[in-house]
Amino acid sequence: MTVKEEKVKPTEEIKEKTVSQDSKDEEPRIGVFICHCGHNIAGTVDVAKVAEYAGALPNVVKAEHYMFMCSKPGVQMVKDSIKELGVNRTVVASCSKNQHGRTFARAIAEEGINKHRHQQVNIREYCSWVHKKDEEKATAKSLRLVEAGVNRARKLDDVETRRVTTTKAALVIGGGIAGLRSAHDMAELGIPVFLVEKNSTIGGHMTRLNKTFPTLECPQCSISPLTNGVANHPLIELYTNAQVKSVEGSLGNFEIEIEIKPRYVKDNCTSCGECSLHCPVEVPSEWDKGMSMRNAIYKAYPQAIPATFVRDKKACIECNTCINICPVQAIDFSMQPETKTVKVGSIIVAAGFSEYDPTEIEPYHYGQEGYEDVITQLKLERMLSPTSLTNSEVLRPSDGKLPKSVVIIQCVGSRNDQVGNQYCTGVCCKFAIKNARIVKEMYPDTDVTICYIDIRTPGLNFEELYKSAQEVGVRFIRGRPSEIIKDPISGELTVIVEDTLSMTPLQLSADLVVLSAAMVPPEGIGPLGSKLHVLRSKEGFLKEFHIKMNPTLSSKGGIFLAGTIQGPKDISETVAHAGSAAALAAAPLVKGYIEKEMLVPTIDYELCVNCGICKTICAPAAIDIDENGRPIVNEIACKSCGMCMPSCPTSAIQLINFTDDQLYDEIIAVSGGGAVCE
Amino acid sequence: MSDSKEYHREFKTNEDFDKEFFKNIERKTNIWQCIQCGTCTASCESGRWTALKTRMIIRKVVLGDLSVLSDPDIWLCTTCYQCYERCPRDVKPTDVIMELRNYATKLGNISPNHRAVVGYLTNFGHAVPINDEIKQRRVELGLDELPPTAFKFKQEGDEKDLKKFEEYLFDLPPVKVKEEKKKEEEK
Amino acid sequence: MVKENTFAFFLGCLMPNRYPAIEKATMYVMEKLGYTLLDMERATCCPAPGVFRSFNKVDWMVAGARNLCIAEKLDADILTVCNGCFGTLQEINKHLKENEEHRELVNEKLKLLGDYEFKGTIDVRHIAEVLGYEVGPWGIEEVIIRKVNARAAVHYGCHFLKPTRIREIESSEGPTIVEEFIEALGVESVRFKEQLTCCGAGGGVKAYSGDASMTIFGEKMKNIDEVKPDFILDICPFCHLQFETGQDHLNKNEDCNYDYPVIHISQLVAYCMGMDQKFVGLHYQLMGRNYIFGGQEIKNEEEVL
Amino acid sequence: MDVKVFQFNGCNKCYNETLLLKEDSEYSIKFISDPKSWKEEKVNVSVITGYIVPDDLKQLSKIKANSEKVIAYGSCASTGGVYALANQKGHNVTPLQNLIEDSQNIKGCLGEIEELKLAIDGKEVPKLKNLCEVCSRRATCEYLDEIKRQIELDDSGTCFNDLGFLCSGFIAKECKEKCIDYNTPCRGCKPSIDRSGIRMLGLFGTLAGNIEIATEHSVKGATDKLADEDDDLTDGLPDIVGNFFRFTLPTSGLPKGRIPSSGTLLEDLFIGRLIEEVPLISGLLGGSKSISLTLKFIESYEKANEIKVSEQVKKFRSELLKLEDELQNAIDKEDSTKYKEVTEKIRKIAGNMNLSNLFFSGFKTKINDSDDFDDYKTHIFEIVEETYKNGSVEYKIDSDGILTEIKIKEGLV
Amino acid sequence: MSDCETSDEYIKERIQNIVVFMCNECGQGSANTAGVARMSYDAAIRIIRVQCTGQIGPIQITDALNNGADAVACVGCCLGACHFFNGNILSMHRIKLMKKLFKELGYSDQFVNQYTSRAAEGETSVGDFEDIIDRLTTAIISKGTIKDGC
Repeated sequence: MTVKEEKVKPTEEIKEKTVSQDSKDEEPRIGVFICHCGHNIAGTVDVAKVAEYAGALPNVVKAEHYMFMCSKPGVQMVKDSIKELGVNRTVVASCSKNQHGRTFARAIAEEGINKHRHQQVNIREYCSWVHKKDEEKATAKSLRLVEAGVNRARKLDDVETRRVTTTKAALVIGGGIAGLRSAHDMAELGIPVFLVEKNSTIGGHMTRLNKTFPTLECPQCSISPLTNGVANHPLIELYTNAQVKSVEGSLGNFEIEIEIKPRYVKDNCTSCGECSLHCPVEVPSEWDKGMSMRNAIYKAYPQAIPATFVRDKKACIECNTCINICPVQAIDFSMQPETKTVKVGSIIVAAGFSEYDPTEIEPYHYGQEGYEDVITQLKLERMLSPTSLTNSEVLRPSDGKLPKSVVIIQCVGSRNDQVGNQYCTGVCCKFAIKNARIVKEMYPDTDVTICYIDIRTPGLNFEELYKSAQEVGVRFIRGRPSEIIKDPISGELTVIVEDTLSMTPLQLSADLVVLSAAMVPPEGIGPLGSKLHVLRSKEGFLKEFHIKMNPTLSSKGGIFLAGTIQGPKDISETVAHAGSAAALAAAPLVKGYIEKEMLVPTIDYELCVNCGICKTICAPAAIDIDENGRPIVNEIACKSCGMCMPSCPTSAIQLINFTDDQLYDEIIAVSGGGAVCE
Repeated sequence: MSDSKEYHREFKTNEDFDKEFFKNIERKTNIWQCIQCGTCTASCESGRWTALKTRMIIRKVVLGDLSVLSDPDIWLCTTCYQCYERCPRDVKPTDVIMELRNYATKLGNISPNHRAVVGYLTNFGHAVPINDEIKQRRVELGLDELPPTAFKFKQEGDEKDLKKFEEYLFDLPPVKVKEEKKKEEEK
Repeated sequence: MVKENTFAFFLGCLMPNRYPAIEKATMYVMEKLGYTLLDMERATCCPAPGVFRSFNKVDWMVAGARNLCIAEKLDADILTVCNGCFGTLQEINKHLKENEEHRELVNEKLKLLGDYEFKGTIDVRHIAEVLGYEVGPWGIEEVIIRKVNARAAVHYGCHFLKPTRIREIESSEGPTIVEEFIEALGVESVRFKEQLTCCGAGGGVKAYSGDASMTIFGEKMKNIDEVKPDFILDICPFCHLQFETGQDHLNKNEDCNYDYPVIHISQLVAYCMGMDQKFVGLHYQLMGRNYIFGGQEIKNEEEVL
Repeated sequence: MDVKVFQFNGCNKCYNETLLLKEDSEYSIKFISDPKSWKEEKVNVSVITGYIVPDDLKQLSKIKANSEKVIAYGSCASTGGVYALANQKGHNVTPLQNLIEDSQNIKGCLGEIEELKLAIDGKEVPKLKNLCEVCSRRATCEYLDEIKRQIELDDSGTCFNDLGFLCSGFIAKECKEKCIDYNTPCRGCKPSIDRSGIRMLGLFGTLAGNIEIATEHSVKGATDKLADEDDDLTDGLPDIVGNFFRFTLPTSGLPKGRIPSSGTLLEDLFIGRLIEEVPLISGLLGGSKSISLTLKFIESYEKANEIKVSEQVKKFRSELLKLEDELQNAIDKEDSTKYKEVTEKIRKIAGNMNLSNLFFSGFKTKINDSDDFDDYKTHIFEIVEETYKNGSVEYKIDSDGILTEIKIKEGLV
Repeated sequence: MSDCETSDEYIKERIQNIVVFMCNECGQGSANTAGVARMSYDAAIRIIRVQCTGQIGPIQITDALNNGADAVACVGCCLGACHFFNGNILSMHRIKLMKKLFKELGYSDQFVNQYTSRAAEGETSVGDFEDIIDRLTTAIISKGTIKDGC
């Protein structure tokens, strides 16, 4: 809810001030108002009786009942009671807190009383509406509920709404499609963005692809506007070859150390390519999944952004050829790694995914000598892509021949308890079908087979894609291959699979076997996660705050997840996810401040025994241990769930307005009715 | 098609399944998790040549189709553990089949040859008893005529071990007369 | 603490009652290698995992546990030469060590069989594993006096490696333990198609349906025949039996004429350590009776002793 | 100032301890071991020891009427103490404060004599540190993966709780007995906060957040709800009452137990306890006979399970038994100095007056820094379902190691 | 139980208050939905609003029981969907221990329970409420109430 400007005090003032003492000292004067809500309540509950009962309770100076409390006159009654009788705590017994609680809270706030001194009692949804039949009992219950409300109100404390000014800048980790998207969106909102990418170029996996499903368009074409846009955006600062070193602070104000590895090539590089032409060293290119070679000084791929070349220090033999040959003297081996410290308001993690390494699944012999013709989908993509060595022909890695038969195996590393990935990656079906179709269209007389457990192509256009593949004659076999065997004499590969639908075991001879490997969390996600203090799901991806309602927020406020770091996604989902993350991350920064109700726990260090369990269980990591071992609450990060309370052995930590004795009062009133056989 | 063709009730109803029967089977939750991917059948050496379809056996267990117990195929598993090794849902089909055989045994579905083997165990303490030719060879090779196993002691008049075997272990249900008949008809 | 360099020698059924030569060879080898083999008196069938486990798992465990108890009394690890026995005993041993409930159950029943109680003090070993890992190619080099120059089709069998999670010896998809070992004996292992599949005997199939068993085996032989090895090397008497009788059976019933000698690893090692070929016992077997191990002497016995 | 010490029911450990008051000359002490026979006379301070049942009310109110100040000394009198565990079986042990108002409490088993002196002189007891602060072990308080009932004693740096071996040190004040120094987790005889047991329950429930628990579906709407079958968590904690409420059952705000009583109060308090806790509890029962009782428990268990104990252990144990007798006649003679030195000796071997150092098959910690610790070290022991008998004690444990039956001959405690 | 009759109706009639702690998210939401949909449940159900069931510990539960509640229940979000990450699971663990404790004291373990509900579906919470009452009734018949007497 928005609070009027003047009521919200700036951060500094309140810092010293914990909970307003005055509310404790003055003796409480409580106004109780019972709402008829037309017949909704009055029809079942004897409101007059309730009001009368309430009037008799200690500290209650006014007890009224009225037709519609939420109406203007009703609200006016509340306000008047404050003016005339000096009521300093109000209890309104009507509908649920979500519905009109804030109406009255705002009303008393306008009268200069802290809005948290209003106690809403719900005698409609929780009483009159559900006990229509039994008026007597309903009334009795209302009495209890109202008394509980009064008891609760008696000890209510002021809760400051604190305004925290936010740093108007954002950090995006990862320069893949998700990172780029969210970085660009935020920059467009006028927020300075620091984009950290650990490789030498941005664009991520998408630049490697050949075509994107379902429309089979060129990913390069679709992503290059974004990559260029980001690279040239005045508000985006791009750090390639960089990694996050440490993260401090919380929602609104983070301080991040970024470590930038040297490129050994200065920015004045014209990317003429002379250096790599003359470089004597050749190593397999990571970007190309080892399908081609690159030099020790190189550019990952022609369209790479930034276009500046980069030197691979490990591979380089320091023959200095490049230094001498460079027309603009851009190359400088003496460059040192630097660390930069940036202050940002929110963080977006878009670290992406890695392709699962199938060597673990031995029956498929992936990566074993003699089985060069067993490859993964990304390699196939590389073969097909226009920039590939094979100039987009599909050729057997072993002998460079055209395969007469291609077998694609699904669910490699997903839906597999043995390798510990229970989830379905969800995109394999789609890209497998896509590639199968492309291959089949390129070589009509090559037979292409997909061995699947279940084909999962939900959503618009994907089932159509499936159909189109069937049209061109891709063969679908429902069954998970048990193994790929190699004839030691002829050397040919055979895939053994049962066609479960016809219950026949098959031996498919295959020239090329393509494994649709799962998406798994990127390497190094563990350390990153712990630097950020965000929680991870058991699969290793970063855990979203709420699976349905908040899939982009991480477990820690101010840190958002974009794309596959939260779980497998295809490109369109990723982009959408990234967009929402950007919007959420931008909101507090655009606004310039966060208003947070300081509904936070306070720790009584007299009682605290420094056991540290509150830190252990605090999901948003809002409790830290200070140098002398005492827990301290980070009030901004706190989500006021109160989970720390029962865990504390000495009840030293208490959530304001939900403290043990406040709850006790309420419980007394609620439970203080007779019991069985009394 | 000739009129003489008989039609059988092909569809099944809930009455055809017994959900309770397998409720005590080991690791049943894992079995229910089977996704019917066919890895087991594809791995199955026996299944390539015989009617054994491991996947279907698991399926029947999930459905509670008791016909699986009278199904001779379950006795065609060579327990090579290939499916056990590769199952992505960790169903351990080999163990399941073994347990099914236990159930089947209780119902008396045992092949006469297997009965004979049990007889050997209780008589000789070995699934494969010794014979004179081998005794002969053993001597030639300079080994004792009889290995120092339970059988040797039995020969020496100390029968208690094997008696107890007979008494307490592997008491199989009596031979089904019906089965005997079938055998004869076959002959 | 179990005795060092001492094994309770578990004979099983097939070795003593069909292939005594393997028994002889094993004893010879282990003694030469400085191990002591103790007789397991009153031992019975392991009992066979295929048949007996199928009937009644509990009784199967009981009968197996009884054999384990005999070894526990001898206070020595069990040595088996047979995959079946290894499979049964190792699995039961491991299972009962972990699963208390079953341990109690089994111990209850064991009382009926006499004064036995499973304590779980010993381990179960397979000769191939002892040779491959404990003695090792490095160790065997020193004690052998001849090398055999031959090409062997190695058959691992199933229960030696699988289930890997229980056996914990080596991956079942591409094992090398035996290959590496026999290399030291000058024997080259030839890879053939579907090398690691079953011989078709196990799981009570041989007893249940000879034909099925033979069909599976026929395929196996076809694959082996493709690479024309000098002999077939196995590590399990039951596979041994299957290869022996199987070839014979195929020759009789199908138009093929296999004559591959079948040799158990202990027979081979025994020969290389200087055992007289007549004790190796090929002439007792159905196949390749008159196969002569080639190979040359590398040193004479005195050097070894 | 004249002080009277009243020994009510149960163990007289605290009562004996009050002998030490004699060392202070300004008190004139009287020991009344049988309050019933006491004829009324005015006193300044009366100290109540031992556990109290409602029948004692008459006597207590007499005492109250005649004395300026009433002090409940020791766990039994102040919080119900270990005897109150019998309330689980419907007995009615109550702390003094529940019967007569404005009485002062000196908690702890056994209570600390210095604190008692301060209380008598009407001085404030200085604020004490929390036990964890004086503990040699360090805690991280991560989630537990399993709850252990026994641990190897080698690791002396890690908090018991981190090892999964539950300890209530969090809610305990530092004390003289300090069981934690003898590899015995604290059971909170000296709680720093009321209803400590309940709070520990809350803490451990939270810490156990990682442990699998069984849930089922409620029929209508089919949402998850807590299943009532046992699971890893409940199996891990077979005896919550004995664990968390050992000294504070009546003050914990829990309803009185309804388990049918199966004998005398003494026997009832043992039933339902874990076998590994029994020696500790019998050690608490103090009195001059506690040592022999504890050893009887231990030895019977060792005998039945053929646990070999070393010569060294036997030696120490017999030594303890000797000391026990010496202690007894020191008390009979009301000879405080003798009492002091004997208890010192006992502490040397048994760790403290709660005999924390005694355990099955040996001792938990080094005794006066001997280097032959391995000779008399305890080790993890099996729980065997059986009936155990040793002279005057006979007890039976079930497969979870819980005492189900017990017979203790009269006159032992 | 001897002196009063023990038919379900009789007991149900006399169950007068059951304290239900409902979390601010799904618990409350579900109860509101139930109310809006005019579903009906026993008037003995008395709801206390808390931030998260993770906030309710044994202290509150015993308080309620000592002050005349016939039973206590916590209703939180579905497992894995706690809006504060894992509060409902922690609460479940604590209540599991409470149940055990009551068993040890010779009482029925149905005086405390943990449920989950879904904000969008009133049935869930109503179902929970009815389940509480049913279980409590059977518990009382077999083992008596938490109070002495009766």
